[in-house]
Amino acid sequence: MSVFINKDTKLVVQGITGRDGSFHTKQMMEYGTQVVAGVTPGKGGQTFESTVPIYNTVADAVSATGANTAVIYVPPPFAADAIMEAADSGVQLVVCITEGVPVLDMTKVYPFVKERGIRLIGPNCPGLISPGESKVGIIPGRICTPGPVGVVSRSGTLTYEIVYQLTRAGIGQTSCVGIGGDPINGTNFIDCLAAFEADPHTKAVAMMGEIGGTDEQEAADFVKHHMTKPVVGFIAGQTAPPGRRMGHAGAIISGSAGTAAEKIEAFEAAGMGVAKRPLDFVELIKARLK
Amino acid sequence: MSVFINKDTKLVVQGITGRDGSFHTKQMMEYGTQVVAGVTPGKGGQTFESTVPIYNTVADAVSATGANTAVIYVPPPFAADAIMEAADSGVQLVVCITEGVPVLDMTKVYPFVKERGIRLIGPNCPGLISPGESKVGIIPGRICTPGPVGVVSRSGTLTYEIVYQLTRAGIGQTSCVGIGGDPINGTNFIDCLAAFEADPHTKAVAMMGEIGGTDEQEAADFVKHHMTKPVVGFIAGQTAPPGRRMGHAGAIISGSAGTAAEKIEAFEAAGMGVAKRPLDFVELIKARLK
Amino acid sequence: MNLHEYQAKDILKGFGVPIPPGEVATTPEQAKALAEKYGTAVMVKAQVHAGGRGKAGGVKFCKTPADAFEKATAILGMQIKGLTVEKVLVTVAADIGSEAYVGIIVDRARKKPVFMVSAAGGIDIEQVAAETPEKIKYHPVDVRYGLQTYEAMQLGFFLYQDVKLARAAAKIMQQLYAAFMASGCSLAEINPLVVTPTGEVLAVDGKMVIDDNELDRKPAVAALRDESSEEPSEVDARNNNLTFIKLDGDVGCVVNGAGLAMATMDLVKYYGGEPANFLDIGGSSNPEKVVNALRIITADTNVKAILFNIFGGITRTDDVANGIVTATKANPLKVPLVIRLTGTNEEIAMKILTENGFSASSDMDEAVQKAVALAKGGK
Amino acid sequence: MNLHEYQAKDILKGFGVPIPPGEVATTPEQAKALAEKYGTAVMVKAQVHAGGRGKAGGVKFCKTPADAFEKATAILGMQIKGLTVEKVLVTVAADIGSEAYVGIIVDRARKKPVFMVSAAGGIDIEQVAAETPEKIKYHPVDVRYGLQTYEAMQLGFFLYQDVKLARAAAKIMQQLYAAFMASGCSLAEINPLVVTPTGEVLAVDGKMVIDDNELDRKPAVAALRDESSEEPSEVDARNNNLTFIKLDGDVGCVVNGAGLAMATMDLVKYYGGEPANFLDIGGSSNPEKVVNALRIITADTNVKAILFNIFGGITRTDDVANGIVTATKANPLKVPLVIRLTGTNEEIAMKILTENGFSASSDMDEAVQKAVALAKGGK
Repeated sequence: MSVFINKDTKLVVQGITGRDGSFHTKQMMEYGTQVVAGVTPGKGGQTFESTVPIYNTVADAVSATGANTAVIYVPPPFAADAIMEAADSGVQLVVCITEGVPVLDMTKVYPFVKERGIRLIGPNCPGLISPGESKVGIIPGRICTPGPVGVVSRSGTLTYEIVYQLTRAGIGQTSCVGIGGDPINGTNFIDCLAAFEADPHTKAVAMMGEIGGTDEQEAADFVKHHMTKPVVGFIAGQTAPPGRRMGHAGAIISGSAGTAAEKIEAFEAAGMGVAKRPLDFVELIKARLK
Repeated sequence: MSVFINKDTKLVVQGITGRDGSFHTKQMMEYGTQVVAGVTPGKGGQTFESTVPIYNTVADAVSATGANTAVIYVPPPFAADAIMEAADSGVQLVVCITEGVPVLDMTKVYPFVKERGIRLIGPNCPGLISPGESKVGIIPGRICTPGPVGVVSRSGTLTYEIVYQLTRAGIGQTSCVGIGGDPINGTNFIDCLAAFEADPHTKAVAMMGEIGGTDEQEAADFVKHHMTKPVVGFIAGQTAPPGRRMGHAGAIISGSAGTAAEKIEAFEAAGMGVAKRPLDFVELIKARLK
Repeated sequence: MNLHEYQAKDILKGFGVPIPPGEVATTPEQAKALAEKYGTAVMVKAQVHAGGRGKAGGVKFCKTPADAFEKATAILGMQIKGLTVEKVLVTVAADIGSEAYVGIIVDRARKKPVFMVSAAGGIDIEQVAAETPEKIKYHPVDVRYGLQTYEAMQLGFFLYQDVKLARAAAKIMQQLYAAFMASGCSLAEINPLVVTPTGEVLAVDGKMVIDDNELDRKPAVAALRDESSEEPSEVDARNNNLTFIKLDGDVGCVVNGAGLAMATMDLVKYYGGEPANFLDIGGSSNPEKVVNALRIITADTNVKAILFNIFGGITRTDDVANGIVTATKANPLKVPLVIRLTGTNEEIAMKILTENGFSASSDMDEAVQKAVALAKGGK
Repeated sequence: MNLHEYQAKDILKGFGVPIPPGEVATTPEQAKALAEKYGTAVMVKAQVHAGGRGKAGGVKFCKTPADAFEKATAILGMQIKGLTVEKVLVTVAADIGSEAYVGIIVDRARKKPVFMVSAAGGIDIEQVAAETPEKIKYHPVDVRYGLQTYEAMQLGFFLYQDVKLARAAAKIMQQLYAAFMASGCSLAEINPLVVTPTGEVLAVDGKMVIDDNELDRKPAVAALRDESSEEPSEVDARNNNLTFIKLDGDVGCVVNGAGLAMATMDLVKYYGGEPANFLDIGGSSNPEKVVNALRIITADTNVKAILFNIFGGITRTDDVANGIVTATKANPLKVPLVIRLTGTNEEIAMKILTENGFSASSDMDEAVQKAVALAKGGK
């Protein structure tokens, strides 16, 4: 029914008592996610919302509660350490929401996580949701509905936009995964495409890319050679002036390898559907689900 | 007929133009080792003894000659870098003769080598020899002779002593491996015991340990549970005063886990033969070869 | 954040990289005095955040102090790619035997810093990459171990046959790597790395780009920012934690999230309009950000309509609504405002807006079309 | 190489570890002056390379400067485990609320530096390890990444419930780790790590052992060696690149390789003798080493016979033979010499020895038996 998270996801929230962490923990709990523990150093022994036990360290939280997934809402200077702490604690999936993590931190975090065979999603991502089962991160639950479409995106709010439009059109999702827009992140398009290909309930995939880098081209190549399920793609930044950084570290066109035109061409060459605007996903996906 | 090195070993010598490197390269060539390349930065393009081409880097040497093994005779401050260079060059076996490598260098080198799936022997070791086939390092060739005994030792000259006595008694060797006496080395007793167990030509193993650490105890445990072939052991330092470091970083009794008595007890518990002095190996091995 | 050549060279010098003596001048008199002090031929080099300074006439060789005065007079105040030259670097002119390129970037695909080195230096490395890619060696660095000596030597030998030069270059690469890591760079380069006729290896030009995410924890590097050389509205935006890029159109856009912001610009164009800017108010929002965003956008007199497109996730739409109310109360808008807003706390936000006389849509296409029409004076 | 407490503390202070003020005194007058300067109760602590200083009376609490004078008088010149106290550390006495132990060693089995921490500090950690092992937490550090903050915090929380104390301890552990790595330690410890009644976390004692192999590349650390506190013959040996340990027997041993040297000692004992020393002339040999080895051994008047046991590998036996000839020509031996020598260049070596009137064997057991007999006055 889903990829990466499901009803059995038992979540520990790092930074549970912070402004963002506490807000979104409540949202996740309301959505039905099993939030089994929180971590805030020095608040070990307290509880969050009178129900979720708080621990000083992730290791303590995992050994006490059997959490298998961690989500991180800590400020950027502490995010790399938080990811490594989670990866070392025994959880299998780490989702880092924090935006503004220095990229050199990620050059160190990436091999650390890989060595442990852990999946990292993010940083600088909205997390993921398997509608009706579990939500880890900040994707608004009410815009999603269960169904046959896998969604994967480098962007946060753009994902919501498209999921929202799919849902309004009655097209539900198996899982929606925001992989984040940073230059170095833990999970890429291909990882998600492979997971959706393997998930028996996913019948089609919606994929939102951006200008910058070559991840979309590689993903298109993967679609061409390894996917049996239809994929529809979109590239944000078609009108962006070259050489300017558009907020996301990802959204910069470096050299000639990252323009929207090239990426769209790669999508077309892979036989993917191409959405010119977010709304186009609705008809393109609908056509492919028939 | 041997472990780790054989007739197909193609050797690159790092530090081939140094005092020790050039001396022992000649010895290895005389023994019949295929020395296919040497490395000395700045001497690339020259030849050693008019026959062995010299390169500036190990990578150059390996890509030009197909060397599969590297041996290192460079001064201690450069040894860690030399090991990593070799491990990164495509060879499968790296033998580091250099003595005096800082142990903290080895805490970094060890995972570097392991990540690449390369075998490192040493540092601070005499190397190894498969009599009649190949010699890599500094073990004097004339003291060895082909035969059925695998030899593994933490010590250098003590190995020669015992091999010499075996040879004089007409007992030949499949391979003799000096693993080195440093606290952190690339290959341990168990690695060698497993290799000898797997080598069809090895019929018995002679193993020389030292006071300090627990490697011999672990080796004894391995012998007990995983070896079908007889093993005879010896521990040097039975009369060493506790708490003093005897040259080798290895030869220090720390806590209660490294005394000769404990190690000998472990050998006995594993059903191994125990040599009280080097000469005893002759009769103990002889008895086990019948 | 881009550093000026002189700033990058100061950092590299601190890590031991050999660099010809040089200092900054802001007047021709200072340039002349420096040339006199060095007592040798100097280069006068415009310090602006733009490539192609040489071709634009911003880099000049000066034989005498009088010459330095004259060239500095010409360069100071000059416009290069729209930027005014306010400072020049006066540096001892090195005798140049050969020119190589040495650079490090963070590579997305390899997830590592990657060295690029080429014996064909002095010119655009992009050109070398396009025309003679075999002349560039790429070498990724495993940050867990750092740049080992053997790796630096491999790069050194790629540039120079002579072992002394290779060793000197290898040492500079280790120093460059150390500077790159310590300063939080996303790019650092030496171009050209020069061998003088006497066999010295020198960094004659240096460039560094700092990852903006590093600046909070590296105050000494952050202090190098030269706001005088940037677009004032972009400086203002950054100082208020907004990502803003000025463009040439007339539809002002306030969006949360870079992807959605780009998609919004794309949609403005799709419906026949022209975006006036890229503006991302980011994730964690507070009303203050919205106030600043409106101030910055309305300062652009080209803007004929303003479009908010907010999809709340970590951004709370009620924060945005409060910001709109506060900002427009303090400074009533002179152009029409179109609000599209949905997601986290949408109900509260809609209530705030309605109570304060605003209308809002939850449909992106509808809002964009409306904004485009309003900018064209329609409706 | 062992460092004195005051040296270890100086290094730790350089890495930011909070340590009570203290200075070294070599006279009671200096100790008194320091106590006056600090204007508070002080500790006077013997600086010798020996454990159990406290039990031996080498560490004293002094309420007044006069008290410090008196205690320093008693401690200076005192013998602790055979070592004379030449220096005392006079340090401000900390108020002690609780005592913890924090140490790092290089662990052979894990091939990593390993932290050992325990809330049961102030006493021998070996005792804690033996009696209440659950009170020690072991934490290996992956040097590729270094000690991460989360790891240091885990250790901090193992020591202290209070987050402020845990954070302070975590910071100290990161500083200790940095000092450990930068100084090339094989051991570094703080025992006790103290919490004062006002909640300060302080290192009240510090110990460091440096890996001898690091000294060549760490001259500043090597300069801390205090030869006055070591056995002179061992200092002499080390300065000549020999590994020498003085023992109580009468058979002087010169061997190449630590394993063979130990096996030789064992064999001396096996045949009823007593070795006078451990002496390893090491791998790469030169004749000079042999000359120095003989000088050092013959200085021990207990020695009744000298045994060379050389198995040439990287050591060339001709070098050893030349050394024997040179040394005995310059200083004829007063005790009998037994030479066992085989391996690399054996033929040349035998020729050199024979030409100079020495006989040599190639059999170890034979040589050892002969040396033992000679030492007993036999043959």
